[in-house]
Amino acid sequence: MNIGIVDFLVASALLFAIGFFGVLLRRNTLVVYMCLELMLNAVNLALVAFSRFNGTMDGNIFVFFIITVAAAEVAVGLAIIVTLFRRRETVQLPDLNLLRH
Amino acid sequence: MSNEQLIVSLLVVPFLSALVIGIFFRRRHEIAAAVSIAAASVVLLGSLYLIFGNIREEFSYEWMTFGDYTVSMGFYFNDLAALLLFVVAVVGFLIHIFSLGYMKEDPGKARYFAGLSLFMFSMMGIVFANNLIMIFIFWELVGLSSFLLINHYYHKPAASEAAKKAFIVNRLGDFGFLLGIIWSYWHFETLNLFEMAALVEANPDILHVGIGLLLFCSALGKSGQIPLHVWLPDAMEGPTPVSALIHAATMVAAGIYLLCRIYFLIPPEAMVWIMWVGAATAIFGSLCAITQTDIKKILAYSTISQLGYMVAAFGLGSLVIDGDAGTAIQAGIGAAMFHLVTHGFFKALLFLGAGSVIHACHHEQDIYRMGGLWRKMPVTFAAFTVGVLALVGMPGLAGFFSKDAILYLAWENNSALFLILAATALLTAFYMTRLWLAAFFGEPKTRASRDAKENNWIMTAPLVILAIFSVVAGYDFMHPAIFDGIMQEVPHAEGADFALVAGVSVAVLLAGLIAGWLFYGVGAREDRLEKQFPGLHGFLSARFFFDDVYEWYVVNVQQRFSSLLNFIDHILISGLIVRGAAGLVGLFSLGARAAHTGNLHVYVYWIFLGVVLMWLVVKGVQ
Amino acid sequence: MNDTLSPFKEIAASNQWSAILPEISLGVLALALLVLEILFPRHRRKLIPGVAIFGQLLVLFWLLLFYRDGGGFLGQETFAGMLFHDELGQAMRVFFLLTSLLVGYLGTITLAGKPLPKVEFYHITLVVTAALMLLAQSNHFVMFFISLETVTVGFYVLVSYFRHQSISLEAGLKYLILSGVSSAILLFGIALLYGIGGSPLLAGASDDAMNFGALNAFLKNHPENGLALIGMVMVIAGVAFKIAAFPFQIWVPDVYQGASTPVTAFLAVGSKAAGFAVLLTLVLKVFQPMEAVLVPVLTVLATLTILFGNIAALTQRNTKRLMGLSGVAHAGYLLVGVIASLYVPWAQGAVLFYLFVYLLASFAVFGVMAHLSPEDGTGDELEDYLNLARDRPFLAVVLVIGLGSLAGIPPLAGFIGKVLIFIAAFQAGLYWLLGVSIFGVVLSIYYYFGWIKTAVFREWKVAPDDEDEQEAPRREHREIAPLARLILGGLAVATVVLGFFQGPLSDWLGRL
Amino acid sequence: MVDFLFYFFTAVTWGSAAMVVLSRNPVNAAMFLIVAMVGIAGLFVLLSAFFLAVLQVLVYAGAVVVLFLFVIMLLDEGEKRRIRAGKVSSVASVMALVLLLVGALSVAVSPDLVVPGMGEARTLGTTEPVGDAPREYGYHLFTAYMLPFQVAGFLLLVAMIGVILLSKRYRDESEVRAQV
Amino acid sequence: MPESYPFLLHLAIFIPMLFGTILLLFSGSLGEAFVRRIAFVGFLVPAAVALWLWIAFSPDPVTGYAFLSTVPTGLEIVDISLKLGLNGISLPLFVLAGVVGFAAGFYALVSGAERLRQYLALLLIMQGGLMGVFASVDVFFFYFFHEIALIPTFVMIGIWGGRERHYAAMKLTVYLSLGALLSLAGLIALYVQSGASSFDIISLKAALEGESISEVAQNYTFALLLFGFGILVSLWPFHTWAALGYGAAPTSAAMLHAGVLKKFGLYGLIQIGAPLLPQGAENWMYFLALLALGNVIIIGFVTVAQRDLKQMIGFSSVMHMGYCFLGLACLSAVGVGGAVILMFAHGLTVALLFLLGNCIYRRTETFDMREMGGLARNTPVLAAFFVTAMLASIGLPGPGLANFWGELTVFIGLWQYREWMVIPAVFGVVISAVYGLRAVGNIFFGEPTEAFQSASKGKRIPDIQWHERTPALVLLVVLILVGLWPRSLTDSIDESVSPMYRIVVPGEEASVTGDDGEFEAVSFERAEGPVSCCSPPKRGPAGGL
Repeated sequence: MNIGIVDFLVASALLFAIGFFGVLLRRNTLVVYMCLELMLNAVNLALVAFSRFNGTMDGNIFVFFIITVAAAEVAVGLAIIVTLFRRRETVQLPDLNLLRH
Repeated sequence: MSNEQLIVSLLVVPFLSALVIGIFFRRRHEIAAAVSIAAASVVLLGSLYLIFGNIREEFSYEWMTFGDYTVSMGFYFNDLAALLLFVVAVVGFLIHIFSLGYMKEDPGKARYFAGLSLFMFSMMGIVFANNLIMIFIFWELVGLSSFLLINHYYHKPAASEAAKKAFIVNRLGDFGFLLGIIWSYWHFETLNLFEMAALVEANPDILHVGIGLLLFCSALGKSGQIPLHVWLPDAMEGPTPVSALIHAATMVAAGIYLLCRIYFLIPPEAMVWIMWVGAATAIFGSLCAITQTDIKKILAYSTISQLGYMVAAFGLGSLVIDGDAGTAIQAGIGAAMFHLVTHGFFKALLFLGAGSVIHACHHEQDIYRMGGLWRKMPVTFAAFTVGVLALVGMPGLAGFFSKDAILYLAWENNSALFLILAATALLTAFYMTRLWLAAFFGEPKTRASRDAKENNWIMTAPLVILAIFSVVAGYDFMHPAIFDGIMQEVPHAEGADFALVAGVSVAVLLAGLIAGWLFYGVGAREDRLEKQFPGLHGFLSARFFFDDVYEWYVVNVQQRFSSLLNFIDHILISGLIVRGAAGLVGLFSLGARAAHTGNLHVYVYWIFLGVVLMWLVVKGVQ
Repeated sequence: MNDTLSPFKEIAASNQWSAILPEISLGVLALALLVLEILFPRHRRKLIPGVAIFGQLLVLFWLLLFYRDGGGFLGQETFAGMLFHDELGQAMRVFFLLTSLLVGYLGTITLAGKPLPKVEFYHITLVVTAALMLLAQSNHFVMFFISLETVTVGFYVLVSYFRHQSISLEAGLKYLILSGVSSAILLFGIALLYGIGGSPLLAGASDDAMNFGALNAFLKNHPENGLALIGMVMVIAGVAFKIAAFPFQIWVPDVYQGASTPVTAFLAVGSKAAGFAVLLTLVLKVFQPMEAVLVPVLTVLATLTILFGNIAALTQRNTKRLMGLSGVAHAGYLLVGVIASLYVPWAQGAVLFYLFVYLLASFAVFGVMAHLSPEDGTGDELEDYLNLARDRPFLAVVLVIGLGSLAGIPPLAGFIGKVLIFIAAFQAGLYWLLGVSIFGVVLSIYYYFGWIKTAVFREWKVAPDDEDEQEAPRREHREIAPLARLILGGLAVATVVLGFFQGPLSDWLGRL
Repeated sequence: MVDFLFYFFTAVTWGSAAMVVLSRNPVNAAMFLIVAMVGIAGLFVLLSAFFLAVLQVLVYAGAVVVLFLFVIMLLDEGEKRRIRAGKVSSVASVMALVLLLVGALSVAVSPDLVVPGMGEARTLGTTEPVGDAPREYGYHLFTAYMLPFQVAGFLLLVAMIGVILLSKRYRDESEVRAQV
Repeated sequence: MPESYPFLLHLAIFIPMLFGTILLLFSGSLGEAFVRRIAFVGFLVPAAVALWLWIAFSPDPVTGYAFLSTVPTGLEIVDISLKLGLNGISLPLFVLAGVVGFAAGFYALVSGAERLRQYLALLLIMQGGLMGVFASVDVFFFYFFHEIALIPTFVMIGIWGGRERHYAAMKLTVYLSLGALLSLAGLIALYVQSGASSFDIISLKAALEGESISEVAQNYTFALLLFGFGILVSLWPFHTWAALGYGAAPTSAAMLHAGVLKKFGLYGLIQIGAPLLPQGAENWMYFLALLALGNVIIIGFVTVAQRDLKQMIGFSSVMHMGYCFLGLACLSAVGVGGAVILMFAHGLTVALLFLLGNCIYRRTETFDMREMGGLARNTPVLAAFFVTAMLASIGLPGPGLANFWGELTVFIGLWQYREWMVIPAVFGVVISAVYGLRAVGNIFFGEPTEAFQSASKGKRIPDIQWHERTPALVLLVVLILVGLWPRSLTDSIDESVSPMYRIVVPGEEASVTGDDGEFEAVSFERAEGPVSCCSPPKRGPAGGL
């Protein structure tokens, strides 16, 4: 029972870092998007932890909202990706270079 | 009409005349001439009334004020002014009349007369002005009228060039003049001649050599002293009456007048410089005159030489060791002004005579293409002869008296100068003989000179009148008490001195005449000097390379310098710096554009690094 | 049970719905559109955009005439501190309504004749607008986040709305991922702030740490707290993404270019203004105690934003990207105003004024663009503006006025906006930023006038020695609808009039 | 026990998160994502946020990731077209990761940043969990968070309409296609 | 009706703007004759108002301004309001703007430019802005109107311009915007630091009389104003936009810009910069004077090298701005007064030169002076006009007396400031004579060149025509009027300048009184009545010679 806020914060921060790393590294749009979800989850973790240790509910409620929003975003995002795939036959980010300079 | 009003109207009438002609009578040549001559007559009559009515005035109107600095339109009419006014009014009137004949056929007659009126206006301004700024204004205005009149035959490139040269060289002189005026203003707190004189009188130490020399620059330019004389011979491109009026009798003499008017501002040290410049100009002018073949150019160089005489005379005033300085300067002024008056008459006469000849010979100006004219144009010949004799200083004629006064002054003060002036006198006699013999004697060498015939009375009458003046102007009765302010100062040699000076004078005169007669002979067809002493002739006809130096300066220095600056302006400032800076920013811009690679990952890096950057700033601040 | 509930009842009592009547009416209107689409027979559906626009107009007039005092809630918190109503919020409500009206209008032009659903466009626009209004008034991070995300999700859809075009979808995807990253960063920042601000171990900590007021009170006690600093940086970074401040501006050109003109305009004006409204609130009401680090951070951002935006725009040939990059530069000037508002109270008013004139000018330009490039993805290059003044003088005049105002040329309103910002900056002692801004404005003159030059110059007279200039063929003449003339003309006139006479807007300046 | 569970869930989460990033096959990545989500749910449980833990599993693992899987299957890009990160890009992202880790750890570990005593004084053992009955959420959502809740409803509506808009095929789609 | 004078000021500003806007908006539906008529009225009103106010000018002794009026515009929060009025410094420039505007407008009316309506509309807007610049007492509006006037220039150059017009327009605009913005920063600095929190010059002055700005701040602020305004006035080396821009600009625009708008910067420095920041001005003036000498000498020589008539006029205008700067550098009533007169005179002259230059171009179809020659034979009156204008420009105290007054006064002031500077400054007069006369000679005198003869194809080249003559005469008449009677302007200038700038009594600087004071005791007693003749100084104060 000695786990404190710092430990959760480390867990969350590292998760955030891994997620960001994934966004930077991966070329597949879908995987990149998954990594984004990882980052959001890291935030959720931090919020829940803070909520617990601060003794207020707001963090938890916020997480509730974030999950809602994330779900909505994923839906829209995947719709865009699917539509784009229908047109371009690819989901690889480097292929998406019509817009530049 | 009060005297003040009269003086102002003498100034305004010619101006109105010029204006009216310019606006209304550009194509009505006869009316234009009439208007201009009417103005000249008004000036003549008014002037005579002023001069002989013994009216002397000083008054001024405020023109412009800034703080303590005021410019006024001031008039100051004294004996000195009266003397010059006399010359200007009389010669001016006569030349107006002469022009009527000379310019009869000219298509630009109206323009010509407008120019004459403008000139009369400007000259009146110089005569009357009571402060240096007003003098300067009219100084530039005579320059302008001179420019316009020289440029009368504007379609001739030479005339156009000459006018330009005259104006610019005069501006060079005025550059010094203006500096002198500005300096004087801060030095004396005023530019009013009257007040400055009082200041100098109260405290003679306040004089400054620099101011004196800068003010002398005015005369340097207008009176064609070395090294700014180059414009005067070229100015002969203008109509001959103009040469007579402006470039012989009045405007060029105005430099002398100005010196005399501001003599109290010029300290003795400056006088010495002035004297030597004058002497150098005198001998230089006469040397150059020897090789010229253009009748007007000979006269022009002669004018330069005579102006040098006057300037030297003015400068000589400084050298009287014994006796107080004031008187000495007065003597110089007296001598210079005296010569100015006599020279004004006989040089105007000579030019008009030359004009008469040129007119008769259908604008032939080369003396070796004339000849035998004495028979065909007796009146002109007679008058011209009087002029020549007056110029060379034949005893009994006007030139003799005035030249003697100067020679005497030189004799008294500086023997070296005396020698130079005497030599000048000899050369004068020499080249005038050459001109006289070549133009009027021998056989006519061209068809034009063969067909020449005497001009009508409109042109000969002024000649005769001027000839009379050239004879009598040296005598005392011509100078009643009203001119005493000047004429009393003219040095008169007495006794042994008189004998000596007069003797030398006559001797050099005779020597010159005889040498000329013998050397050139009667009715020469070509220049003997050129044939026998080509080296000497070449040297003299190069006119001491002054023109070449100027030419070289303009082409090789000024033009190249401005081209260089233009290049720098375009390439360095406009090109390298301004366009370069724009180009540099453009490069950055291309770089910034290239940063938008279209690759999403790169964009995520941007965001990531953005946060890092912000955090670094936070850390940096803490 | 009653005891447990009584505080909740109290809180629930603060849910004053009448305080957000404008937002509610927009939301209802949005829903009504969907209902109407079902109810209306096919041939009547064309009327729906009209209904949307007309409804918004009604709301706007009602807002201006009867709701000027915010329903009496000005200066109050409602919804348990979720919202705070002030003059800024009131002004932003009007601002967003105007934006949405104009976007809706541009939408009618762009959507005309395209086989795309129309009602949904208005529906989303309306919801986004309502969310923008709430965003500008939010006083709590949860409210802030939710309205922000509503806006963002709405924009995902709007940007990729023209799904028959690859670039539209590509833009949508890019916006989606980058916005997601920035949202995650923002959220993490909020989490940290919540964690530290609500920590019971620290003095001044609050039960309601996500409330702006409470957080501010906490930060006053701990302005140097490291965790709070990180949180602040991450939150500001998230907002900087919305306002497109350097280096978070990188998405702007691509997304602007890919999106269709009305959406681009919405992004450029609405989203950016919302970001600034939020930034003002955050800077002044939340992070103000951290001034010592906040100002340098914002100064660096503003400097780089101005420089980068202007420099990158210099050689840009695509008008949408140009507008995007120049919008970046404008964000920089606005940032200067935001920083100044820390020291000079009325600088908020200056920022607001600037936003309004930016709205007018931007929509003037985007309006012209919408008329010129109904086929999206084409007609957006500078070359497409050649001879505009000859062929369509009306559009050219509007364009010139809009661009001139953006460039800050008197007598157009943009100039007044810039001057007010500059004066505020000087009063605040931001000399460096002032210098950078001036440099930026000079650069901006180049590309704005370059555009004007392209549209206006190449015509009429052909110098005989310039043989390369030949008269281009006239573009086909397309009638501009009277309504379009009215709206574009109105924008131009307003831009000019506001340059001379700022009375109506300076009202707000005084009140802020 | 709790400590062990914490370490376990953390390890699971990190590990599967790392596999999400590193696994080549998107399907594998999605599967690992589910594991990561469940790990996080476990951590939620440790934090006594049972409702959220359930939500996490239901929404994320149950809905979101499944959606991902659907899409991956739908697109079936498979091995056809797979661009791997280039050398430069890999190095850069690894460097970024290092930076991120340093940052993350410095956030969490540095005594400067964390209030002294925070770690020791308040642990799972010493603090009371806040109320986590679903009813608590209800109270909050319908009182203080009423407005965000409503807005979230609109958000979902917009998202729904957006998805329909983007995915629906129109009759004249082919015509539109031809235009580009 | 003195009460209505402020109204006249508004009329002078807004009538042209209004008419211009009308022409711009309804250009399609207005008849040509009506357009001309309305434009004529638009140009006439400011000129008439300017002349009327010139006559009626009598400033309030406290503020130094006449015809003051204030209209609020809604920016009370920073205390900006449309405050109009004229003082002795702005009056000449207001008159200048009216006169040159009328001439330029008249010429444009009959110039036969394509798209005449738009051209006139832009000119009218520019004209309104110009009137506003010099009538503004509020610093903000002073700047505001300047920009209003500047932008039409850009468009006019771009559309109706000559060679290189696109580049010239862009360069001019970017460069001038840079200058304008720098000066705007300076004005804002002045506003903030003065403590008056007002843009009203009168309040600024009042505030600074009580407590002036610290010297360091003055230095920075003045530097901003100096370089900002300096760019606008083509101070060397920030001049490169000028000749290029004027070379490309259509005639009327060049007339208005070079003649009037360019004076904005100098006016700003004279009216606002130097009086309100005396210390800063003092510290910067030496540097300014050196740059101004660069204008005079370097640009003087560059002008000599020009072959293109329009470029030459443009460069000569740059050069003459150097004199105005030199006058300002003195910071004395004399120097500044001279600068104001010179601005006035130069404005008229350069407008005249551009006008006549275009008349020449229409006859020769070239601006290259090497290809011209002998034009005077066909066009004597044009030649007379051009010679007059050129001579006025080079400071001849002849027909264009007004320029001379300015230059002379500047020189007088300059001597007191730095004696050595007078030498190069006066030398500039010689340089200007060189290029001026060379141009006159090349164009009008000598034989017609072959190129020219072939260009005219034996046609008779018409002399200056009424529509060219009228504007030229308008300009010339005012120029000569002021030249002959400078007090018509200098009295009011003096009235404004003297309280703002120090008045140097000559004796203070001259070495005369340095040694002993007794010299001052000398009093000049003028003899009453006719001065006795012929006496050297010792015989009486009349000084015989």
